[in-house]
Amino acid sequence: MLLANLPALQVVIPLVSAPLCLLLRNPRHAWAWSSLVSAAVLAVAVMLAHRVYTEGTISYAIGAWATPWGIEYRIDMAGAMMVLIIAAISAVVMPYARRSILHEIEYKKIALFYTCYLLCLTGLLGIIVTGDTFNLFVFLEISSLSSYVLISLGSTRRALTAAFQYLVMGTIGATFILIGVGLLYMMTGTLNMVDIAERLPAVTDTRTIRVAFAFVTVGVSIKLALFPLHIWLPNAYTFAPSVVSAFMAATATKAGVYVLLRFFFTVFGSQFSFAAMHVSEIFMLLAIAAILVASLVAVFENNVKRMLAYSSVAQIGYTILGISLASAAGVSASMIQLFNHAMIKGALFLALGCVFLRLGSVTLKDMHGLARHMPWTMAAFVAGGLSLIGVPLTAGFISKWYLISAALTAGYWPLAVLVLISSLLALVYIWRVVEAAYFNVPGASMDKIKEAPASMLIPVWLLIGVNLYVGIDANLVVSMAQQAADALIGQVLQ
Amino acid sequence: MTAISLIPPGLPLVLGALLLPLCTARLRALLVLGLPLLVLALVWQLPAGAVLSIDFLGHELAPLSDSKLARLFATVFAIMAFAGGLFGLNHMRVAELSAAMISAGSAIGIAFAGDLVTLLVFWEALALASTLLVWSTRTPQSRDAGLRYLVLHLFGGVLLLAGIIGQVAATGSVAFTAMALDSPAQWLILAGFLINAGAPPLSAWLPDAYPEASPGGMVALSAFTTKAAVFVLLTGFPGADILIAFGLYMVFYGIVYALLENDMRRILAYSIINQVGFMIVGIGIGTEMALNGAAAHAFTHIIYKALLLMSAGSVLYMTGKRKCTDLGGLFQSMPLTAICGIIGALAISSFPLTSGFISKSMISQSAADQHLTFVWFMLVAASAGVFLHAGIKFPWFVFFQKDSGLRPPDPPLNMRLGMILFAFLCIALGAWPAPLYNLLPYPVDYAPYTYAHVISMLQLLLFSGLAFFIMLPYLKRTLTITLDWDWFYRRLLPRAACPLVRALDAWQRRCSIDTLRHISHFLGALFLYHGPQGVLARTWATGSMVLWVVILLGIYLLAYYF
Amino acid sequence: MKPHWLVRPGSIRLLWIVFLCILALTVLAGLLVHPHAAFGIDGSFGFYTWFGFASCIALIIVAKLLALLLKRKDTYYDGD
Amino acid sequence: MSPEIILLACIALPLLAPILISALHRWPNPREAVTLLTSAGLLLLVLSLHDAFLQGARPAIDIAEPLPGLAIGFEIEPLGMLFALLASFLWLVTSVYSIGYMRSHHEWRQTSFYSYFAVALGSVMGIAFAGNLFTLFIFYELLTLSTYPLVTHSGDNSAREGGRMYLGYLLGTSLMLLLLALIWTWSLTGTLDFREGGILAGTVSPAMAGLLLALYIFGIGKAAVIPMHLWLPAAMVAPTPVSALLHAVAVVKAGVFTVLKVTIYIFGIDFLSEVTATQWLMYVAGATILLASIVALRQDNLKLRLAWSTVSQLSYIVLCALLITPTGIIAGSAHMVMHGFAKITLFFCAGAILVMTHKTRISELDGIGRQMPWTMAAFSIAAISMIGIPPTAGFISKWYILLGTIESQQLVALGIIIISTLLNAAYFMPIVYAAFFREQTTATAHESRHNGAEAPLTVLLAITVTAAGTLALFFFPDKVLELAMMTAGAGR
Repeated sequence: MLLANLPALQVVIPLVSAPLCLLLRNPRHAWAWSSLVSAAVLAVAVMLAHRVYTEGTISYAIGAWATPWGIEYRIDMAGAMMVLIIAAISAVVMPYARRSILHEIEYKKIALFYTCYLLCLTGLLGIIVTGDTFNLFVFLEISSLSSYVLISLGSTRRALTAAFQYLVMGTIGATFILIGVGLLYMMTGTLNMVDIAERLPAVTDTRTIRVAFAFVTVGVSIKLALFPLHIWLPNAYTFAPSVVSAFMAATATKAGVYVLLRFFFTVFGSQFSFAAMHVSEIFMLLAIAAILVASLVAVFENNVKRMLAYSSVAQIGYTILGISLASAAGVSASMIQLFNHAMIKGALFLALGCVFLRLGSVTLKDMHGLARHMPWTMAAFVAGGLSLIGVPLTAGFISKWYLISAALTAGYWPLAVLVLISSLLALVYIWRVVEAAYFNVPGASMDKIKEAPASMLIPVWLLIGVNLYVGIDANLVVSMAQQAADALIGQVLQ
Repeated sequence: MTAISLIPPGLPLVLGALLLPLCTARLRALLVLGLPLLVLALVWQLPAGAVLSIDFLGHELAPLSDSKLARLFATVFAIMAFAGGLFGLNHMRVAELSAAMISAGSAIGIAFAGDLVTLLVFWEALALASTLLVWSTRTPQSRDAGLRYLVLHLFGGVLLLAGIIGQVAATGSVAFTAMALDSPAQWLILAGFLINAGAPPLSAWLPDAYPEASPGGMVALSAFTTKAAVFVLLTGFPGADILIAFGLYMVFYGIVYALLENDMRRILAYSIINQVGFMIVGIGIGTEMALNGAAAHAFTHIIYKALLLMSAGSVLYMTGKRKCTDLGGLFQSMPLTAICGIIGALAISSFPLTSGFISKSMISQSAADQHLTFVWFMLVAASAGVFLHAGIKFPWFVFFQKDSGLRPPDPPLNMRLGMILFAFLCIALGAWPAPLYNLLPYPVDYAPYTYAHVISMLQLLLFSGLAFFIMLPYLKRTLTITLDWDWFYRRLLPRAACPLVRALDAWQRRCSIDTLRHISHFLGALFLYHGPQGVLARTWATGSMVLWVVILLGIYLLAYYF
Repeated sequence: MKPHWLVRPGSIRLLWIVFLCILALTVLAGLLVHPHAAFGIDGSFGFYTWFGFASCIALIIVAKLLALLLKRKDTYYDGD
Repeated sequence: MSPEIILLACIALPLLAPILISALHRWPNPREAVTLLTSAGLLLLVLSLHDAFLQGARPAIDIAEPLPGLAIGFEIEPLGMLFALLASFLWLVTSVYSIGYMRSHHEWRQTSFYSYFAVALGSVMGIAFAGNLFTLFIFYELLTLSTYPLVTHSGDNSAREGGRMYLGYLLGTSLMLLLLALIWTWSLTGTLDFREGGILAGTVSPAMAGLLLALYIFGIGKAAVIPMHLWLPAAMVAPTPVSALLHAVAVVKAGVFTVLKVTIYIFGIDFLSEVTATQWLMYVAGATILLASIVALRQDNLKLRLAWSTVSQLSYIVLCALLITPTGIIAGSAHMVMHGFAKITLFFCAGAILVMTHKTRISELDGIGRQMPWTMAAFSIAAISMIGIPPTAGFISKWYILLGTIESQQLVALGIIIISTLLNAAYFMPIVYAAFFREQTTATAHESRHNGAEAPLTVLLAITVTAAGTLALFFFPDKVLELAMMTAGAGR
């Protein structure tokens, strides 16, 4: 019974438990409760992934209504992998959150924070598991609305404007998606993805479908912060509480990418998306611009958090680049990149959260000589940074390896060079932090700085550990990603 | 007995030389004088045809390979080491004495080298030791000349090495035997040999470097490098026609440049090239008599040229002056030096009863025997020219001509003894040629003292003398030098390379740590757009973001039409 | 102090006379030689006398001509 | 112990030593003892491995497989054996030298110095024994990272600038070009294993193979082929032992070692002989030889002159590799060793001079041979070896280099070697001259009296060993050549 309802549980558990946090009021209790929920969500996700891994795609009808009328939850390998990423990051972030949130957020609002956090988690998971376009829109809105709140809880006033800007952009994006979904419904009479896909070929050549495609693509592009629609992201990440930055960087944009993949491959089909709509070319250009511009901005950025935010924009570029290759190798490279980047950015933002906790600032010049006082934190940052650069024996190397070999196989060797150039840029911006923290003389105010508490360090190192492990043995991730890519592309071929 | 007999004779000199700096003055004198005699003994106790072989890089080397020619050269090198040591004992620095001994040892090593690798090893050692000899005066001029000397000889050495390797690659054998000049590798070997012989166009190193050495240093230098080259040419390229051309050029080059020269020891340096030219012509002719002549002439030349240089060195040592324009009239206070110098001058001019007479005439005789008309006439003319530039010019300008007013005494005892020894040898070899003739590689069927030969030689030389005195006004010394092929690498190449080197300098400076700064200029441009205040990093107004959304939507919609 | 015997003008004149006599003697001695010439001309009377003299003059002239072209002050290379 | 265990121990020992070294932070003598013991232990391990190797053992072991077909594994082949022998022997010598140098120079942060040094050597062992290109690449990067703190040891601005240059060039080239080449190779062949005869034959056209080869040659920045050479002079801000072992031997030899490995085991000689691009790359190497020599000629800073000379000498090896003949491989392999001994001696001497007199410029070295005869005698021997004059090690490799160029009829290469010999002499011999034949100026004479005479004993000991090695390798080159010839055999 439990096993059969796993897809539903995945979403229902956090959804139901979210209001409870608000009732608990006491931050400590709220935290304990959310941690428990996160753990449970992870457990469900692991079981779910295991089932998909062994049995293949799961289709689940909510309330046992049959598909055309009811809502279908559909989880294939790609979905399972995403669920796993989101749940894992959430479970890792939670132990960390207690100290960090206590430090960064007004005492009164902490319970509210955990509520929104769980809602956001719900939304993200829902986006992944659902097989219904309108349902997808709903979950997207849940996650978005809760994340506006989460960001606005940031400790400075600028968090509010950042959240507001994100809200405007997010709403436009959501609206676009809704318009697209609506148009699709108009033409096909169904909201279920698989059904739409089945009925679409009959009406492919209509202008409506094309407009629907354009709206959906642009809408999702805003959500996943594809250049040049990324402008909301740096501010949102910079001014959000550390935990939120880490969680969102690791999950929210990934969910966006997943939505994109769903629409491109499952709904519209790759034939239409890539051949008729020239999405490949446009995406490739945008990805290149994202990678170069964002990396360069990151190079010059003095606020490390903001630097990481821009780096995220560049990394999203990698993911999109993989998709734009429109090949199984490319898509699986993107999936690997999704996973690895979640681990990398999660770890880096968390490490930075430790710095913020002790230092109250994350600008380069305040971090001079920091490594002597916070050796573990900075070591984690360096390890994560190396992974971001793509140094061998780290997860980042694996994703870069696959991305480049996908580009080479597809015959786009300039893309391979581009990826390498941008890892060089990553080297530069990471190295600026390293130089500041390791090779500069600390100021006098530094003397009182202590190492971050273990409750925060352990999650950081857990993620770093995953990074290093994947660097040494990537077989599981790679095979999952390849299956995921097969699942996405395979559906089209049916 | 075999154990002793198979010691390569050059080795004690080389090893002894390395010990020299650690010795007291007395022991040092003993080594300097005793070791050459030991070497002489070692040479002559070798069982005939002895060969010592060792393995190297998979090749069978023969660092000791006995032959008549080897013994001849080893003998004269050892004698030279002894007399040179004696002459230099009072004024040569310790390192200089060591270097001289290493030169001698290396030259002897070359003489006994049965394979090309051993040859090369000693060849390079000789070049290095000679460089040290040049440097030992520690003047800026000797530094530069020594450096040029070294670079040129390393050039010769690496040509030789390349040739040897080519030869080995082609034949699989490292043996040093006569070669037929039928492969590029052998040409390279020949080129390497000829550079050391002072052949054109790279001959200027000799008058450039040798006169910068100390008095004793130049005596040592004059003996080994060029004569080792003569030895290897004798062994490797007997009868190679091209050598005749090289030799003739050297013969006249030496005369003409010596005539124009003002520095007394540079005059003698040019005359080394001139004399080696005779030997090389002999090697080029290649008959048994010619080869005998070349070998014998090398033997006698080492002795009389050393004598001449000892005489000139004594003058330099006592007066500190080296230019003919500063010298003159020294016969009055340095009679012994003058007499020894004149004996050397007569010997180099092949006057009857001197050593030059019995050796050089073999070469011209063989040219006559082979009916090489042009060669013969040239050699005879050159013989006259030798008397002109070395036989008369050197003693005349140093010891006679005008009175410079200098009245130094004869040099110290050891230097006088050195000169006396070699003066004696010059006369002795000239008067009794038989012992030398017995040492020559081929049986000698030649009688130098025929009436006709003596008379014709006297006629030739004395009328040359007449010409000298008649033309004396035209031979007045001036403070000049004469440009040589070395102009190309001393003046043209540096001047031509200057822009290149300057460009390289600039390039390297630009590329060094400043690069970072240059890159940062580029980054500055990037910074304008990407820096925290740049348009790409600024927080945009919400309106402009929305504008982008619209633009992108438009693009997607347009994309469908293309 | 008296100049050395060799540098007195009188003795120099004497030396020249002796030298010229010797030259004459060597030329005359050539009459007693039975030439076995290798090339013909070298067997002719007084061949070595004129040939030696002429080659020396020629060499000096060649040297002088060359000097016109190649002679430089002996400080020529000092700047290098 | 089985050879596999020894093999792993060779890599693990120096990588783990820093733990003990850091623990003994407060006790310099035991700390240095650890360094000495580790280096001696490593040498013993490598020697025993060498014995086993010569008896036919070919230990191979994979420790992880991050990606299917892409393993981290180790394996012994002759060239790696040779490199490991060279590096481990010279590490021992350098350790002895460092102790004298660091103490008499009163260097700071000695603990971290010895720690990073050990890690660097561990990486070198990893490179030497790497079983595939991927493993090699990992240790190659690790070597860069572990030597960065050594380069910036002094911590001042010039050190930091030099360090940035160092890191920028080495990481930049390896991440941009080498990695690209690696992935390209992998996508062509599905493997990065080192195989006798290469793996690329038949998978790519000769024209593309030429491009790939260029990526490798320029991507291996440690081989310092123009224009990827500037990090090497920049790295001279490091303390002398670092310049000596790492920037004359370990790091740069890791570069040319990789070049050799790639040509032999990735491309394979037979396949490469169809690739015309080797000609052009060879000319680039030749240009590097000449240009770097000319630049060296103009350097007044002794270490910089040595660094530029290293740039030039490295390209000898690259050129040898590009001759694509067995003899060329023998020449390149042998030159790795021969040049290593001579160049480390030169750097040791430069360091000894610095310690005793605080002089870094050649123009200040007048008469230094009188004060430090032993040091400068060693310097002269090494200089002679650099020129390639017998009886020194340099002659042996020069023999094979010339043999290689002549056999393959590469006349341009031959000419380059010949000219470079002269340039070598022109930039080394004036130093010898100044040391022995010039008089000390009064100012320096006063200073030297102030500083005592010869270098400290440990420093002299190290100098003597390497100089003696330079001579000994001329007379007994057999061990080196045996491995070099085995390598050449593997290339077929």
